[in-house]
Amino acid sequence: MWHLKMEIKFHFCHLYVEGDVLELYDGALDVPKILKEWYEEQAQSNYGAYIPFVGTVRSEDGIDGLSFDIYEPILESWFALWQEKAKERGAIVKMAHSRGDVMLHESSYISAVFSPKRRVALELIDEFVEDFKASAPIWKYDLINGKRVYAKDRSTAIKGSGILGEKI
Amino acid sequence: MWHLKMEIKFHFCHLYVEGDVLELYDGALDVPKILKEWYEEQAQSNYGAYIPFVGTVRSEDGIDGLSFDIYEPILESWFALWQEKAKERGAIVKMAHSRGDVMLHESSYISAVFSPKRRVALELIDEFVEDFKASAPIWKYDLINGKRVYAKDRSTAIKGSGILGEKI
Amino acid sequence: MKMVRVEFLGPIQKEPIELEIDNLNQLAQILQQDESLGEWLQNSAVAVNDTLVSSRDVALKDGDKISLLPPVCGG
Amino acid sequence: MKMVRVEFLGPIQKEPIELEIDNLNQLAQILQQDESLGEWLQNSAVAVNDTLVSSRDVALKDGDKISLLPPVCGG
Repeated sequence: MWHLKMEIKFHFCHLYVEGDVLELYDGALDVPKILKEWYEEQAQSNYGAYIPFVGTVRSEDGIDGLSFDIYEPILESWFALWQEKAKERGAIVKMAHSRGDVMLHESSYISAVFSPKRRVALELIDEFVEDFKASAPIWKYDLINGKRVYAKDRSTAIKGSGILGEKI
Repeated sequence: MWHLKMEIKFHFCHLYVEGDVLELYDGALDVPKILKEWYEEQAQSNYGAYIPFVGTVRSEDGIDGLSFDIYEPILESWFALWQEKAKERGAIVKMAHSRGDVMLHESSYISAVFSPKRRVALELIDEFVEDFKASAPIWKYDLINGKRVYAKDRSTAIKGSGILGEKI
Repeated sequence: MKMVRVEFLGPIQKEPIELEIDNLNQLAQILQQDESLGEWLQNSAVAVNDTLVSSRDVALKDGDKISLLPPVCGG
Repeated sequence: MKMVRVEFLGPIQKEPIELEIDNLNQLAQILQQDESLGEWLQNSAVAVNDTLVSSRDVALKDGDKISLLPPVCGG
């Protein structure tokens, strides 16, 4: 019996649920294009507020850029929960993130909220971005002299971490 | 002696202070274009977070659209104060707004913050948008059957209003 | 007495007026007799030469511009 | 005993392993003997079949996938 191992890589994936969308790209994001596509997708949806949050790689500590690993199955279920939370408040969420290397002054991350109401949108984008930072299964590495160095000091243990480390 | 009264209307005006910008347009905003221009203007400024807030005209109460009057001298001084507040926190603010008529599902308003840090950006966009709503000298009218009806119930008296109404 | 110009902004449908007054107390007295202003005096902010003022305790100069700003709603 | 697969995500530089165990207590015992894991056991979250779990009180089935998720930093 033969074992055929196949790996298929998509340039990017779309996960659609009623306008909610999670997009993963190899390398830097085309920010103007994504902001425009999302705006136009919702043009007739009667949302009064659209707030994107764009994250861009800053030059600091002599890095050449950042690099990202993503664990997609759990990112998708995390995002699906946020779709539900947003829906309960009449809103939708969208997200785009880079895989692999993103150089200085390029962007690796966009989260966005569309909502009928201003207050909901302003509160939701804050909660969505903060929970993304604390929970989304994405690992960041500094690119320094061609090496990939785990950004340990800026990383956050996911809530509930450590259960395998507790002594028996 | 002759009195020559001239009125010059600009299609839009730019008020630049170190990347801060206030743009006023006749009619609806070209949102993708503005978001792209602002993003590209700051591409090399080493800001890690860019948060635009986009306001779009919602279909409700049978309106055909909205219309806006702006008193520019005080809008400019209000905006200049926000430039200072942003600068103290290492950030910059930008704003675009429509004059005149903006129809359903078109956008009339964008405020944006650029900041090195995520928390500053999330807090500043909230404060900037809320203070805009409470203080910016802009008057909104519903467009209903070709008429312009002041949106009195949704309007907010500017802080300190009423001093001419107090009895002597 | 100083010659000042009073402007009514936004939805206050009233043409600008020129007045000879010394201070905002006099302006309040004059405008409170104008029934066409209705509740605008109660809910409008006041700017002198495009700076908002928070009391009537302001001395006026010749050529000053006074603006009434009714309730706002940008966005 | 159930055959399960354990995967180490992100910066944990360790190949997946296959183990015969019944529960997460047994997994903890085995992994705590692996010095190459260092502090990863203390700061990693655990998912069973891509669902995060908050205690070791989880029964395992044949073919289950267990993932260790070290501290994250997206954006």
